[in-house]
Amino acid sequence: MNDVIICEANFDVGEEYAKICEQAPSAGAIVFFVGLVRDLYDTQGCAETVEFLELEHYPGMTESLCQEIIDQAALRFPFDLARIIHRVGIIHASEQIVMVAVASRHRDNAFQAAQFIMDYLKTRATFWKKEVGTRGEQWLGKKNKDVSAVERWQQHDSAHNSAESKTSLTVNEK
Amino acid sequence: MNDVIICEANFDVGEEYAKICEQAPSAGAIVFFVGLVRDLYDTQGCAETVEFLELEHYPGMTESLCQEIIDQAALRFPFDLARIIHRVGIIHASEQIVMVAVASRHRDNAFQAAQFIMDYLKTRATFWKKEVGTRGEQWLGKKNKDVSAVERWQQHDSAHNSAESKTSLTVNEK
Amino acid sequence: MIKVLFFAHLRDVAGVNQVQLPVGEMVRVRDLLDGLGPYVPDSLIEVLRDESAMVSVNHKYAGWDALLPDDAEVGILPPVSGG
Amino acid sequence: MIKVLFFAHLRDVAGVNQVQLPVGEMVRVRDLLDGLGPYVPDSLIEVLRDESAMVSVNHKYAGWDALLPDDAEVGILPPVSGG
Repeated sequence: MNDVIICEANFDVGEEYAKICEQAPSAGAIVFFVGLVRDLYDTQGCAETVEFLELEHYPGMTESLCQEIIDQAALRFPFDLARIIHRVGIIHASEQIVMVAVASRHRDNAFQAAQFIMDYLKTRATFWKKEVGTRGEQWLGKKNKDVSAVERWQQHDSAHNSAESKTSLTVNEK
Repeated sequence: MNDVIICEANFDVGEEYAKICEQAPSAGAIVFFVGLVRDLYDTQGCAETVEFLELEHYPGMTESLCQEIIDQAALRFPFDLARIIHRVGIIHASEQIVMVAVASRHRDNAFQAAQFIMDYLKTRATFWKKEVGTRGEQWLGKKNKDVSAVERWQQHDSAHNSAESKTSLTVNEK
Repeated sequence: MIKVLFFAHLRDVAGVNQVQLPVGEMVRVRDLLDGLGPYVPDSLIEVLRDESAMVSVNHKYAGWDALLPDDAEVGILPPVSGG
Repeated sequence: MIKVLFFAHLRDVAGVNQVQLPVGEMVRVRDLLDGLGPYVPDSLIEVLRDESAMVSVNHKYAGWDALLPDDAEVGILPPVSGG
């Protein structure tokens, strides 16, 4: 019953949902997010066909960052259970990459926590994607819109002053 | 392949997820919301045990309202597919009541559309819940926090001026 | 004829699922308050006079001043509680 | 000894997964720029001098001015792209 699972194997959303229902019996709201490899990427404005992604991560650091993201979400949007499953290795077009699930008493916290977790996972968790397709190989970088998504939560925090701001999620960027 | 399903039978989240993946093959993000009967309700501040809910609806009107909620969400947060499954009849504690799923290219639209649909479904769709538990029977009313959730979208609209405001979702309330 | 359907709590108050009543002098939704009088308990009319119930005409939410078509199906709708 | 790990694009530039180097005069993360010199191509040092890469010390994000413990495991991290 790990909150953070990083694995090469694919996962079954139906089975994961059943586990969460069992482990969070008082939940009134469950939000699931699943991210999949889209077959068309719009990197640099060009449509290209992606055959597969190769995902690597920093073992040890990734798990503790993901757990910390969950802990930070829990401070802001209390929930009964949250889980991150993230695949690494080779992932083909249309396959699942990541699942974030949150079970909560009420739907607003479940939605907010799931979004918070995804936004931080995208910009902080030490995963790297290499896209292999018709145009060859390329490492993908952080997207500006993902950075803006995280800034929105930081503004939310400074407006509400509701959670500690200084954590390892807050990176000492220049 | 209906967008709106109102039924007495329970639904299988894994099967519904598989259908959506098949019907929205270009989706990069799928958000699922499932609402369940919690065993403890906090109506009027008292904890009580709920044995079951009895859900009724206005056949014909409910389906067209749900479809309109989906259409309105699509104007604001474009997606590939959205689906509402809502049960009626007798639903026991811990059982599923409602599922909203949205498949989209990017996660922000999927999250926003799913939340928009749930918020409007809660305050506009013609469903009524009777709670049957240790304290007897009682019809549940609209919750203030659900009304506030919808008002948030209306403010969002008037700030962004992004979608028609006059639809049957906007009720001529006194 | 106008068909009026009652739901949930307000069906319990009305004591019936629905009533059919002649159009008569009824022009607007508000006129139902008089038209329904002979068919339902006074307590329901009192609830309707508070206008806390919502009303639909032919499956669309309608205000109390909306026009009432000759073949209207009117829903008398307590605050909803789905989801 | 300090262990330095390279990831993704920056591993390709470094040409190796990791290097181990003696602590020597290195006090802060920034000092790695000199310390790494003999072990990796100049092109990597140039990237690091831009400071567009992120750095971790013992599995925590760290600034370029952070102190470098004697047994540090340092990660040289290009912009992340998970999810």
